Amino acid sequence: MDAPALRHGAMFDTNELELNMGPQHPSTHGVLRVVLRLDGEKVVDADVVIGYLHRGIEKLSENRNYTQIVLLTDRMDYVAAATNNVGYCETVEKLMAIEVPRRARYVRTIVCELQRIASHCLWVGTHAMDIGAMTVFLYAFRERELILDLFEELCGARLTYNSQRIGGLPLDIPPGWDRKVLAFVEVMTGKVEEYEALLTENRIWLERTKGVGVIEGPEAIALGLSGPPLRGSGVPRDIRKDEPYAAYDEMQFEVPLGKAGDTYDRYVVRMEEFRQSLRIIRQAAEGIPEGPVVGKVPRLIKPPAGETYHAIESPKGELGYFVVSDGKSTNPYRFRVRPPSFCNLQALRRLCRGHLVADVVALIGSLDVVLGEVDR
Amino acid sequence: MGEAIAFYTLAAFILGFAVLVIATKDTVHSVLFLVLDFLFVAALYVLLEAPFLAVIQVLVYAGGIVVLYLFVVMLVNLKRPPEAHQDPRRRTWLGFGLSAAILAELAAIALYSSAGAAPAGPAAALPVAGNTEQVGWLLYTRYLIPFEIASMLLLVAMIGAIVLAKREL
Amino acid sequence: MIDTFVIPLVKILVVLNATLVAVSYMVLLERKVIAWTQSRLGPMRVGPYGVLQPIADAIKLMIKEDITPVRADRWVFTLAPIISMVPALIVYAVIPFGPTVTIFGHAVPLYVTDINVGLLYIVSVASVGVYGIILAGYASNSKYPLLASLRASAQLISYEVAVTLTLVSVILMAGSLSMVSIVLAQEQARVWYGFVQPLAFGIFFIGSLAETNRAPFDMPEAEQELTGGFHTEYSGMRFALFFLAEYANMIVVSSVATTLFLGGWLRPFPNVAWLGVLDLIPGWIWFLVKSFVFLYIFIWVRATLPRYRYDQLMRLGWKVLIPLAILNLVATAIVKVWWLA
Amino acid sequence: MADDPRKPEDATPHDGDDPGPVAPAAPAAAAASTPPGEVAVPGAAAAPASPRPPVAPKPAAPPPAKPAGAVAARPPAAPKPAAEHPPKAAPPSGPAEPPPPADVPVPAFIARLQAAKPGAVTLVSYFVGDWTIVVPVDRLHEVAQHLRDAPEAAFDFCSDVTATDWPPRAAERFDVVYCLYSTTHRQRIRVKTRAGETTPVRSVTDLWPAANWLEREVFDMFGVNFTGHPDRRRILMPDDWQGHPQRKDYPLEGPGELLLENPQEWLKLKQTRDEADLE
Repeated sequence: MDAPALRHGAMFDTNELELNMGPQHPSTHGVLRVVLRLDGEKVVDADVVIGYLHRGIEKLSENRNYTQIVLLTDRMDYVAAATNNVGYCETVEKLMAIEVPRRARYVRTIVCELQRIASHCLWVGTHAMDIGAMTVFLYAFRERELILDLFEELCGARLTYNSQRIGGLPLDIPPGWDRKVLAFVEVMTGKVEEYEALLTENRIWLERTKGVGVIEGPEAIALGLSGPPLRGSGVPRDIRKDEPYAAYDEMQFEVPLGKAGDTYDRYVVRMEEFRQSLRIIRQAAEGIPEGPVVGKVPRLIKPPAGETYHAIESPKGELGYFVVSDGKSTNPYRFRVRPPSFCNLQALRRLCRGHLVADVVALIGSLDVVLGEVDR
Repeated sequence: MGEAIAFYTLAAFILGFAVLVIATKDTVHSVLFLVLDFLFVAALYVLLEAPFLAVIQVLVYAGGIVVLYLFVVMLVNLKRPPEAHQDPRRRTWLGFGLSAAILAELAAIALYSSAGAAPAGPAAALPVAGNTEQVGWLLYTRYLIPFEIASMLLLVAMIGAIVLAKREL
Repeated sequence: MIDTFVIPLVKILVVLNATLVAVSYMVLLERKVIAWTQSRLGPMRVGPYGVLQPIADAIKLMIKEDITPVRADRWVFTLAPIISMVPALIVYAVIPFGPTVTIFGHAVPLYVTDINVGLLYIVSVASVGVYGIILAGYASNSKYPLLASLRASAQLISYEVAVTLTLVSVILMAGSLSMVSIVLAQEQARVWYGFVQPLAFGIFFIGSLAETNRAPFDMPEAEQELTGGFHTEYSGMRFALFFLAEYANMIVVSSVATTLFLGGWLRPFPNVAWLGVLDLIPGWIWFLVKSFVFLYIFIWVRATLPRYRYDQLMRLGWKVLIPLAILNLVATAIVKVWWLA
Repeated sequence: MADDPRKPEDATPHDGDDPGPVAPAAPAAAAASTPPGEVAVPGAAAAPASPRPPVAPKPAAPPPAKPAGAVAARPPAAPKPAAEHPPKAAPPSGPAEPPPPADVPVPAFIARLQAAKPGAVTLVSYFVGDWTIVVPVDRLHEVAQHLRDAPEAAFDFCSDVTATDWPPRAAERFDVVYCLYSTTHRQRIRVKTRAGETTPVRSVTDLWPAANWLEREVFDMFGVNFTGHPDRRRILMPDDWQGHPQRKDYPLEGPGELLLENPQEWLKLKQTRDEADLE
């Protein structure tokens, strides 16, 4: 990592500048550090350095019992905590073969999709802010606030929800909550148009995002991209469709796809996901069945010996949990998270090359990483 | 009287800064002194009641060209290690010889101009009044050909610079 | 004595102080307007509706610790904010805020001076202002400011060309470089030049956004990319000087735009006789209102648009604005020589 | 919430034998001290759920060349299903890898793999819907390539690479797990291999660039010795970190916690360490 030695004799000896972007930088979304090697403003190479937020959640989880881990999962992707909860609980349910009641599955679907919208709100705000459009940020946060209010009513917290239990929900939904969710859907539908009015057709936005960080479908797959970045490259892969969980098999929705695989397509895909999520929420909230919210769960959660990998579609991509139980203890023997942000961030180096410094922040934004999840 | 004081003060500053331009070690400081030098030259023009020239001096030289100098200085790595100053190819005597020649030339010019007749009066017969108009008139009538040649030269230099700088065309 | 010394001195004092106050309230205006755009309130705590916020800001900036990085070029580092502030202030000398008025029996023109190369003076002084930014970036001895100052110098030089070319079109129309004469020429022509030179006006507007480093061309200080750009390492009063210089430049640009394209202190539609009632409002109020509108658009643009990328900005300048400005200039010259003569 | 707060810390079998903040420089020795028995205990009941003969019944698998012997050679682990009573007794020596039940057909791509690479699959396991194959470490890359390129497998997406540490299996304590997914056939498989601390595991980064960071993490957390990796640095932990935190014998308390709770003790420890450094 040392600076290139001075080359004598070259008349125009332009320096290859090494620029440390982060870990304190307004656009690296937390504590990401990107060591850029620049030729002028052109990025020659980018070394992505992570680990500044590493809290050892996996190790920690191996020393907590299964119920306590729900709370740790909140702390990974803290802008989509409920999705993490759902993914984890479903993994343990799969391991223990617990049947989750339909009502709980419906609520989980609503929660996941609300969380997707909240996460995308934060993404569209910060992504636009990185590219310099600051108004969208506040608009998006205004709507995210509504979602946080809904969550607060559901589980009493606004950021780290701890909203799921193995086997179902901790509590039934508050009376009238589903109607509030439907009211929110109405509000949000118009607001998505508002964001799009500010960005989608904006000439500057198009110039800043079109053709930036192009990644073709096969390469995106090989690089392990998932979620909107993968779909932006035109790969029809959505775990909600392919391996349905919660109540997604009963929902009607489409999987938006991009064509070119550039920053703009990733943007368009997420904007369309807003609408699809609203559609799912409407169906789920209108169709919440009556019944219990917790399945038959033993008092002591002690899964049989075995291991399983279960993935769900988090707002960022494939969020997988790999849990190994030794059948003897109430703690998982091994708890592993496959964090979508981590795997998506890996592509940053490939995406950055040949682009300008200004594009690096756009690309970080288009990957939508949350460092809490990258580092765990 | 006041004019003379002003002139000599300005001249002293101009010369002082000119010396500093070549005397400072830091390239950026050197360029900065060059800017100051240009600004004082502009003040000299003001003293000569040629505000147009003064403004153009600031705009083109201080504002434009030296910015490009700075650009180059900051982009190109000039911070060579000290031993680079001991350049074996340095021809000290050649430098002295050239300096002496230029000094002699300057002295000759000074002698000639002081000894010769007073220069012809300013172009009094210009059909336009006003500083700007006079400059324009002279440029496009009497000095048209030098002006055009100068602009051609600049164009050639520009194209040459682009060709040199651009790695792939 | 009074006419040669006292009145100019008073005028200089008034203009300087008014500028400084205007600049600090410009900051408040910007914060408020952007807040309203974003459905927020903006500063509300200091004074009713936050009207005393600029004063609080000034105090805060003055009593903040003034840090000079250890490895900075100390002299240049201190000089840079001054270099950027002074040109921004001395430009006001030639801006005609209103026609000649009579105060206590003295005929007082509402401008500090009227020199016959006024417009060129503004352009040349503004071009010196670039040094503040370049040197700040260089002297900080830090990578982000260096990148920013390279961006800044390239950007300012390129856009100066386009802007100056549009000014030349106006000079051709007015036949003078003096700011006052340009306003008077518009009065004589009974039309604002903004209407006869819409293209020049447009190019001037875009170019002036770039020259003042305002969004969407605020690359030299792009917070999200270069963490504040050339003033990353500055704090306290020296940072405040940069800040003030930026806003002072905005006011200069809008004053120039008002003078050149919006008829200066003239009322709207000077060619429509029955709107003569509007003449009851003094000229300087018209001037301020027009400048304010221009400034408001500056802020509005900032709240709305994303940021250009550096190479796109250069492309826009060199491949679109400058050719258009040259075309406009040639067309103006042709019309002036063959049509009107 | 309050499911069982009674015994949250009961079964952390390893924290007894780790003396505080000593960096786990030589965990092999520590691990070797408590081997409850190698995996090859053929008589033990296989899976806790369904004891059945170790030779997995071949349901409708097309190729007859299924190496039944290989499957039989390594019966599913978990040799002590009756481990409820003494939870502290012994750390588990391996994961439960139940063979597929009779009514679940082995997917075609596994059968085809077994046919194409005889002996490369030592175990096929099926548990709660997940298929797992175990391959010897030296054939891992070959199998991975087959799985990626064979048309009926087409596992073009490497979901995850991770590992599990089973200290009692001294020679091959790590299960390195590759979670693969096929975007064309929408199927998943887990490929597992067993590696010791120094066993070279050939990196699959050339097959799936996605594995780059994932393998780095496994290296960082477990110290698995990946070879052929283009950029084998630590990823989450600082570059100069000692030890591999996800190993089971990694101390749960380090100087950090000790410093907070008992500064005196920490100081003493630090001094002894510094002295050790001096020597």
